[in-house]
Amino acid sequence: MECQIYLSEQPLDGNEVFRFLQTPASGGMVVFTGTVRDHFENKKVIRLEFEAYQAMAVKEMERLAAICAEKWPCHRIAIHHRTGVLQVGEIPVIIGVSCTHRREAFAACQFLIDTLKESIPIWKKEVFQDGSHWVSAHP
Amino acid sequence: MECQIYLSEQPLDGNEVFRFLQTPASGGMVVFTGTVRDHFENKKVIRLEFEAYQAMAVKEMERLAAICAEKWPCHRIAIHHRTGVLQVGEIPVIIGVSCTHRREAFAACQFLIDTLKESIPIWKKEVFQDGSHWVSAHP
Amino acid sequence: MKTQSAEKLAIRILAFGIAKDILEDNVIWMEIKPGSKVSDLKEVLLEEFPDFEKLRYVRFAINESYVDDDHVISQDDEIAIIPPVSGG
Amino acid sequence: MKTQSAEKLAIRILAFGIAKDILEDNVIWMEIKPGSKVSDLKEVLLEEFPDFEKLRYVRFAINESYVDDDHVISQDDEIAIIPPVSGG
Repeated sequence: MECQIYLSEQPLDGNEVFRFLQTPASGGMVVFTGTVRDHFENKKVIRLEFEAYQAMAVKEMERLAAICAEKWPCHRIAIHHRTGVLQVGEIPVIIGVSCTHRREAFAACQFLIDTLKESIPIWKKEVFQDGSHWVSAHP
Repeated sequence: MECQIYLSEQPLDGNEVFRFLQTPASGGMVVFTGTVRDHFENKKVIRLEFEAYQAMAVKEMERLAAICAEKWPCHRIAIHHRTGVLQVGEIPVIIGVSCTHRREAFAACQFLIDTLKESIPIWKKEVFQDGSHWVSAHP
Repeated sequence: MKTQSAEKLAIRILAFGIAKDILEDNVIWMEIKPGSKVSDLKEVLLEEFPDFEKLRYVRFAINESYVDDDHVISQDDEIAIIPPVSGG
Repeated sequence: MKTQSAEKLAIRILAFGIAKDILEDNVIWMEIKPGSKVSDLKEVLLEEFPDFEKLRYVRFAINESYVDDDHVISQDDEIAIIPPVSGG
């Protein structure tokens, strides 16, 4: 398994993820792309601000890819995450997996994004017209 | 829901799928890409030949997108399928879905590719060094 | 007095994939009795081309939609044999 | 005779997200007794900054890895408070 981990303020490139994932043995590739939505619980979102514990986040993303590859036979795993200020429609995260079969690729991709959201030290602040909040901080 | 259905001999374009899927309300996009694998049950694949009942296949793909949109709240659905002769590494199918939330997008995308493989009148012949067969024709 | 054959409908059947290989053509003509159902057509076809028995299934489409066995065939229908599909 | 404070370790703690807002800084210094565990640090922190009680959870990382409550803190450790994450 090869993995490609990015965490930076630069815009993410879905094409690069796609090119990285392709191998002659991979029959199925699944790519999840998150985008900044224009609303949250009926409130209009102005922008998002992402902050990361950079060194730890990269380490945890590498660990996450390794755990995923133990659960499913993945050929390639890409985890690209952006930090800084993002406008509506911009892309904070792209996760891609290639496997021999599609079922494994779907399961692995879903596991990666679910677990990323639970365990990677990255924080997102939603900014509304009348204030802001750190997402998921409170019960 | 808007859908984009392609069925042609032209190479598929993942970027076009991606651009089509993006809407400001869509927090999650899932794209499945199938590629021609280099082997099938330990036999080396030389190329694949796809044949379609063109008019019916397009109709059935439109119907499939509509059924999917009834099951999950999809913003956009793209189903792109290629016909003709494909070499190893080429892309016969790209399916993409955008939804407000990722879980719906994963479920819808998986439903689309699973059902496409069961019901759309497209046939694939695998060509090996020593012969060929129509995939899944026999029990 | 009408002949038996004058009472029959000549229908054109499209074939794809392995069905094309079994029929050795991508279109065949058959004669069926007026009022024949898809199940009747299937029976005649399996009799004449027993290789269809070996397939996982044989479905039929009429006018570009799947039909059930009890669908009654009309002269102007676009009929197609749909052997097991394998897109994607 | 040593003073009490001489026996303490001065540790530097990184803060991110809402933890940074609660502490009003992205790094704070604290003094802990040698042999203190993460649980001891957590207790002191919650006492001084009760707003942490309102969070879904507070975890700690040492040297860029998550640690359990019974992890013993060393002087040179890079310690970070990890409030509920929300990447993706």
